[in-house]
Amino acid sequence: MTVNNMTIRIGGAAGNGVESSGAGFCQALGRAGLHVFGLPDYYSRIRGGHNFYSIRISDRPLYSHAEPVHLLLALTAETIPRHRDKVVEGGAIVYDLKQVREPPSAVPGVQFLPLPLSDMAKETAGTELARNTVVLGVAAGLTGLDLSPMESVIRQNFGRRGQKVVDGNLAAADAGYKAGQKYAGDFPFKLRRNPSAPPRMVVSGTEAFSLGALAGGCRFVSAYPMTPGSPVLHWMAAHAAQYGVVTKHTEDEIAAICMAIGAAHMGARALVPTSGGGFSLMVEALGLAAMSETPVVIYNAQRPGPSTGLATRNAQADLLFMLYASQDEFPRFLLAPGTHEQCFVAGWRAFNLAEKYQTPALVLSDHYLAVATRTLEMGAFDFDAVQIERGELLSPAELDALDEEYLRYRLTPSGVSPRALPGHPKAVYVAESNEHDPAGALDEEIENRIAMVEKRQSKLIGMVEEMSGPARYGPAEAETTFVCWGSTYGPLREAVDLLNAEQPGRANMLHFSDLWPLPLEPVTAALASARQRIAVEVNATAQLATLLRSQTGIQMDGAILKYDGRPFTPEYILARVRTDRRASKSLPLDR
Amino acid sequence: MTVNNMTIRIGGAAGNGVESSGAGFCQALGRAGLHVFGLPDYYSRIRGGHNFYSIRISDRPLYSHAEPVHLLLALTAETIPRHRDKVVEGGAIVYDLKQVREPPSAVPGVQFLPLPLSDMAKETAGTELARNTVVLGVAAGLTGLDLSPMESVIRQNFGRRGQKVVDGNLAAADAGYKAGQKYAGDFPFKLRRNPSAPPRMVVSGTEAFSLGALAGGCRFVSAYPMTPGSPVLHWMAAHAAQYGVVTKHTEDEIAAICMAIGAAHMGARALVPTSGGGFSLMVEALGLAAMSETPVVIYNAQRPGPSTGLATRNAQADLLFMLYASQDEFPRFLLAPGTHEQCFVAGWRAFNLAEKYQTPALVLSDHYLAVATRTLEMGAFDFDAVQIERGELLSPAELDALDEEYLRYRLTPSGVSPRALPGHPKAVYVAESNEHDPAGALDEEIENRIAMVEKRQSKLIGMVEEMSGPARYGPAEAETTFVCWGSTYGPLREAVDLLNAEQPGRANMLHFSDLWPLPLEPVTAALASARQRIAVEVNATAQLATLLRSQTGIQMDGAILKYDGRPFTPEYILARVRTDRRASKSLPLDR
Amino acid sequence: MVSRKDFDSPNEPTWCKGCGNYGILNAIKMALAEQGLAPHQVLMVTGIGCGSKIPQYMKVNGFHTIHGRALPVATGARLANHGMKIMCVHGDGDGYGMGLGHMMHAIRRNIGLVDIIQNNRVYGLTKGQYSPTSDVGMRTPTSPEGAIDRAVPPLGLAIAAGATFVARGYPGELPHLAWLIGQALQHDGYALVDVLQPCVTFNRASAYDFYNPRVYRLQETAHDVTNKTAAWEKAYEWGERIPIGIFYRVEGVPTYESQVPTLKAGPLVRQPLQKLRPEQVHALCTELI
Amino acid sequence: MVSRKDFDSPNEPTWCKGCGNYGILNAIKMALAEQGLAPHQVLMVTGIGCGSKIPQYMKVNGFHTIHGRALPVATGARLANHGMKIMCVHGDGDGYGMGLGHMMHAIRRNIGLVDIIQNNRVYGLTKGQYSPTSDVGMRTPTSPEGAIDRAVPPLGLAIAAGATFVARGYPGELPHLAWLIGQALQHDGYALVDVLQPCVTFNRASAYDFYNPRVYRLQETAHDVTNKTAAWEKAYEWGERIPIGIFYRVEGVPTYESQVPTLKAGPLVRQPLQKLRPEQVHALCTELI
Ligand SMILES: Cc1ncc(C[n+]2csc(CCOP(=O)(O)OP(=O)(O)O)c2C)c(N)n1
Ligand SMILES: Cc1ncc(C[n+]2csc(CCOP(=O)(O)OP(=O)(O)O)c2C)c(N)n1
Ligand code: SF4
Ligand code: SF4
Ligand SMILES: [Mg+2]
Ligand SMILES: [Mg+2]
Repeated sequence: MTVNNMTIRIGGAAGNGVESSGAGFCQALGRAGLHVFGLPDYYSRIRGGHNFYSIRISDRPLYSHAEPVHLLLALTAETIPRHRDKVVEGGAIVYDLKQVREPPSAVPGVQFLPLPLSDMAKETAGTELARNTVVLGVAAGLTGLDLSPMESVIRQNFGRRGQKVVDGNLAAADAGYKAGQKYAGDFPFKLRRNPSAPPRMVVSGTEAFSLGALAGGCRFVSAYPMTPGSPVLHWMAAHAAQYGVVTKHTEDEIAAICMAIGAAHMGARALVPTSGGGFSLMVEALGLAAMSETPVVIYNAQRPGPSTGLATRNAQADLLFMLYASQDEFPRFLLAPGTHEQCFVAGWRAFNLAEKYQTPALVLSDHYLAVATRTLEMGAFDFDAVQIERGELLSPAELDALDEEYLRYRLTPSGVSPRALPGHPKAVYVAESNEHDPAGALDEEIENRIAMVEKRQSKLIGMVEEMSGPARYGPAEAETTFVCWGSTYGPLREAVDLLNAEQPGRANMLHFSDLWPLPLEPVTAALASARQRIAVEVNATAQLATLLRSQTGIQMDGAILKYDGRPFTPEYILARVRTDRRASKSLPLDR
Repeated sequence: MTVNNMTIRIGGAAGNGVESSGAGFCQALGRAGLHVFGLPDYYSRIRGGHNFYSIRISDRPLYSHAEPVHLLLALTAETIPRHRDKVVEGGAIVYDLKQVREPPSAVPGVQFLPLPLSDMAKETAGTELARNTVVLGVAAGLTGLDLSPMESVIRQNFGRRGQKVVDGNLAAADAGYKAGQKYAGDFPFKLRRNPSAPPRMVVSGTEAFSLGALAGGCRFVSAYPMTPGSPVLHWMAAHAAQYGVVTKHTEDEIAAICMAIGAAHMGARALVPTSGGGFSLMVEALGLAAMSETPVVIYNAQRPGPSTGLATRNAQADLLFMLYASQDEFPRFLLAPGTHEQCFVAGWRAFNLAEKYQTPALVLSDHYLAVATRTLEMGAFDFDAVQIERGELLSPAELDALDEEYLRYRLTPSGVSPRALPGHPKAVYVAESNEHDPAGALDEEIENRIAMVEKRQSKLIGMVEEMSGPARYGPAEAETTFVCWGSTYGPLREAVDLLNAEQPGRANMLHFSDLWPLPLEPVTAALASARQRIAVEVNATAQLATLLRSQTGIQMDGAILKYDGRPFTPEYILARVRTDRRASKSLPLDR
Repeated sequence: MVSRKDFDSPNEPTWCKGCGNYGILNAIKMALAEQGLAPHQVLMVTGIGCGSKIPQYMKVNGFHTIHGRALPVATGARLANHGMKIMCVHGDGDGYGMGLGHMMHAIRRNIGLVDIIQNNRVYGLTKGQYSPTSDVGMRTPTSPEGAIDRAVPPLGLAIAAGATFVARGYPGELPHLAWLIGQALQHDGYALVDVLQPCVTFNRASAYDFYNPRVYRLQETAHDVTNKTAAWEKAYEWGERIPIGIFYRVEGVPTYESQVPTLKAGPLVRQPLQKLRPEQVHALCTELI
Repeated sequence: MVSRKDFDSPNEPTWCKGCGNYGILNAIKMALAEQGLAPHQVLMVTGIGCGSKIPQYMKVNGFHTIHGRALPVATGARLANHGMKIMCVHGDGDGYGMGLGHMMHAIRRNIGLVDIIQNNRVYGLTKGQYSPTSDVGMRTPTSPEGAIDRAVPPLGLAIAAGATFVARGYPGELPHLAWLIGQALQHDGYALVDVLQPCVTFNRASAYDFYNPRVYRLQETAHDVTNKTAAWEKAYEWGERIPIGIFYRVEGVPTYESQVPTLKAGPLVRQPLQKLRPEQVHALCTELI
């Protein structure tokens, strides 16, 4: 018998409520004192197709989903062939008798549990739509999980729809529970509520980032919906009235970034959440922010492309694009949080960096990080550490006391010019997209141009001081050092643990979350000390590896690249390590 | 006495006709059998400011302008202080008595020739606007140049405005000529017509590229005007009716690239000329071209930014931006012609590359190359070498004979799928921006995604075969190897000549015009064999050096960077080489 | 003879049951067959959205492009090959939001194409955000307190911009919609067909039960399709009665493509693509002397 | 008391002698002084073009942005600080070409700002290409055979889109133009002031001698500015007689910013910017349990 260490996967079609019930079950597990890692997988379509939600459950904090499935809950026939190979020995497949007409062929060691889920739903809740509630009840019954956390979630989530709906779903869960209990004896994977555990949050990367941004004083969010960036807009819109935020769903992404620039110019901390296709439309205005020295934060939850690509899937392939986007050169920050905790910090830190250096700060997330949920302790987000640092922003009192002409683009050693917000009689100025002199007047002369390029570029000297080198996970000395960025942190961390469990000292990893400007000393030191370096990235060309080589000259010894639209799993990494010690593919990858 | 080796510079305000008269004089010199290199320098304003035009003249072909001025023609007072330091010993400054009220302070060895240019213009042509014609007449008189080529240019260029204007300008030129002759004795720089030389073309990079594109079958040009890219649109519009081209001035750059994609999809060779700011708006649709595998050519004449920057000035700072633009990854060509001859070739070659590999081909020019004019022999552009290679394009007959289902995105070893143009009953298909299967149907499955990413990326294997490594100029062995790209070719070539003239074997240069995909073998070999490598680029961060290091690991030993909005001159490079043998600046340049 | 079946595709639509796009799909097939246009004679350019997937679900040349840019892609296609029928089909977010500027410019050019807007007054594919034609007050994930942008009036704008054919259809009146699309296909110039497309999933307030009792046919009234001011005023009628049909139609305004000198010689892609002839090379080089 | 002189700048305009932008510059200064608005109380957002350089030539808070995007920048500025007067000033290429979509959306939001278009019916700064309001047939570097796009009708579109204040001025009638801008500044919501700006260098056919004999003042006729249909029809009057003045004006349509819940507490940038309070943190985290 295995307790509190399993993955439950519920699968169905778009429209079956797979995602909401998966999320609800995660909540219930969190309330039961367990740790979860929840991950939806869905098609870019409103109806049909095959969606599923995986819930990995443990007593200890989880950083990643995993491939083995212990309990598969099949709302549609298609779910079974798609996932049966992932079901472990001793595992079970629960399916809806009404959907699966022909009994599926057997899988050795796997129990099949055909149940009249649709009928049970209809009988209890009055609608077949409640099948997902029934099947989660079955899961609770099979695993022996106390039903009360689930009941509390049902009461909360269905509350808005009236007592009848609540009661129906409670009955549905109960019916499922009882059915599950019948087979519990043959099912070795159990879940035990941990009553001593504190209540835990179940948080997505979207929520973590949004919370951090709000805590950091984000007061203006303009965006055009684009998966998987839009949930940040939705979160902010839902909290806008209460927390003093203005959100604007704009006519397009160009308007989104331009409105943010306008708002930031006036003094509001402004955020633009998007995905790569939307960011593509912001490239011209990104340069405007840089030239006018307007602080603005852009959040790009990456998805696979090129172009529309795979709207609801995962990639880490916009790094070099975001690093070099827009004509000519200017300093920018590039942050790529790897964990939900880092998402929170990036949320507020990006605003401080943007304002202190009066230049855009870009945050790279991705679909995986945006939608995956993890249980976190109530104190996991350090709100006390949040600072609102506005850099060289002149207060009205300082402006009152000014006894010289205010120069918006004054030349300073740091490259940062004290900033006045429009509205003060002593600081009437023009912000400029053309090259300009310190006062903001148009100026094309050679000396001025050189001074202004050097002013802007020299911000990098301060900026790089703000950046951290890669974080190492695993032993200081290891046979192989994996090099990754952003959301690959979680699966790779688990892979490192697994490798070292087999063979101590087998692997460690360097995780880059401060991508630009790169602090060369710690980066070079970390890379140089590695014995064998393998880049692990969700793209086809090893973009971080390219960046690192361009800046340090250090080349990776190999790369494990994944470009199938899905995130890494620990198991995938292990398999690649095992089949190919050098782990590089035959494609012209480094291009 | 120096014959046929000098620079004449005419300076005035915007609106004084400096540019047209400079260009006209270049034409006249070309007709006189001389070689010229002409370069306008102007502000982003319609009136006022200080514009000038430099005409370097020689018996031998010229690749660059140069700093020393032998004859300065000042239409405004401001012209004198701006350029007096550049005037060589023995040189002369002709100025308009009416504009320059106070006699300028003397420059040792330089002759000042105050003349009543405005009055002479008024008397001869009836308008002071003809001052520029008068002053060019003076130049002819001073240098001893036969007036007849100039007269023929006047007849041609003013012809449209009627005989009266022609006669007035002829009289103005003649009056200037006679005035100049009076002082010719003291002026040691002479121009002698070469009657045996064939007539030569005076060509800008814009014209060279446009000619090449037209020769290569460009039949559709959609663009939104942006300096210095729009002259290609203007050239094409002027030739459209006669040469069967459709040009469209669109509502914005997004429409420009989208119309080109639409036209290319139907089978027209489509071009989008722009500058960096306009290209910024095309980034999303660039990905569409890649994903739908639509061949399209984008021409970016770079200018300084960021943002609006310096609209009428020069930079080479969009290399990495264009290399990585748009979300996710896909193959693209990047060509950066260095000379007018290379512009012509890039014009037709880009279409072949785009069509053969069904992917975008991007051409980087810049303001300098676009506007600088050179004399070229009538046969300088090899029209015979032009090929129209459409790659795997299925003819109607081939489609008629098709006996299987047509698959637009068929998987092939080369990554290139035989292409059918819409309109044939046997090849009805959907071009897709979403990930798709070989037939073009939406497909999100893992296996398909991997196959499609690899299909697109594997085009690079063929593409790189089409690319050449850097061209070396100068001795095989040299103390210093300069590394450059695009338009820096000309000034650097002259600098190399000058250095080797002083000290044989002092320098050579590697010029990159095929920037992507990089053929690693010749690139690495060329770089590795250099003793000391110095990047020479018109940007602040050494973008080519960054690219080369990212791909080869080879680091430059230094960089001569210029980011003042002006092109290199041979003299500037020499000065930098002399003051700083390692030639790098203290800025955080490699970022 | 072309028949509706000729347009059938093996790909099953992924739209919700009851989605108005099914009706639009059928109406388009009916209209094309009626006009005798075979699948290979038509290019259907779409943007991004639920409805923009439509070329996947019928047999026709398609170009499924990017959000908001169907019209410029279609314009380029039309200029390169005006021998083919070009149709744009896209959503209200796509066409009246991100693409509104392109639409105004396409209209003033009178470029020859049919522009069908699947106007479900919501973003379908991204799951229910309010759209440019949503009602004020509509609560969605991006307007939890109710939308405060007033709706775009597409027909009024089209007429104001100089459109030469402006119509509105409704899939609940399928033969009428097919007829409208047929009329649009016959029109020489830019033809707008705004379609009141029920989205049963994200905009239930504007689904069949909202439209059914309200729509009425303009062509069954005394409406004069050549009276621009009357058409413009009609364009704003909304509420208890919602007109469908042709609002405005004027023939004889030259299309853009008919005025491009090069295209007088026929569709661009059918003109020979060959190297410059020696005398052309000579002329071009001589210009530069 | 604010005076015109308060808006003087040391920077000399780089416009051509006779350019209509001088008049616009003066009219704006006059109107602001008249309205008692000091330079620091106004933000002038411009695009790119000859005319868009205007904040360089007067003392006022300016944001010289990018081509076609003045309105979204201004909208963001307005939402962040509706305590300041926001003006957009930009060219016809900028506002009616690249920026036309943004304009339609700004109008339907009724965002509170004055939008002045320097409509010289040509691209000035890039040297004379035809613009969205150029006459058909105009020969320019991008239309050597004559333009074939019909002109954008800006006032007609604005009224059709739901604009609450629509006017046209002419720098040849300076006090009238200043008065119009003053009226626009007093208007609560989006106010369009299209200005017939002579470009003496690239559009001589539409300079003073074209406009002077043609313009007449609407407010000296029986025109009813509250009659939308009449205003819309007037918007298309062009030729021998060209109306200037207020075409349409309606008060009482709520501005966008007046309906944003957060802004009820005053301009966003004047609301305190501080860390979340413990009870807020608690509430936010509890949501996630
Ligand atoms: C540049 C860009 N921004 C955002 C998106 C995301 N997106 C896809 S469809 C859509 C809106 C769809 O609404 P609509 O056009 O009305 O079509 P519908 O789904 O309602 O048919 C959005 C915002 C995108 N694909 N591209
Ligand atoms: C994205 C972009 N495309 C093109 C340009 C080049 N450009 C600058 S101003 C201008 C047009 C100016 O016309 P208009 O807006 O009418 O202003 P005017 O100069 O007539 O006042 C253009 C095309 C640019 N700055 N940015
Ligand atoms: S979400 Fe709406 S528009 Fe999309 S398929 Fe479903 S019903 Fe149709
Ligand atoms: S070009 Fe025209 S718009 Fe520009 S400054 Fe001159 S007259 Fe004015
Ligand atoms: Mg819609
Ligand atoms: Mg203009």
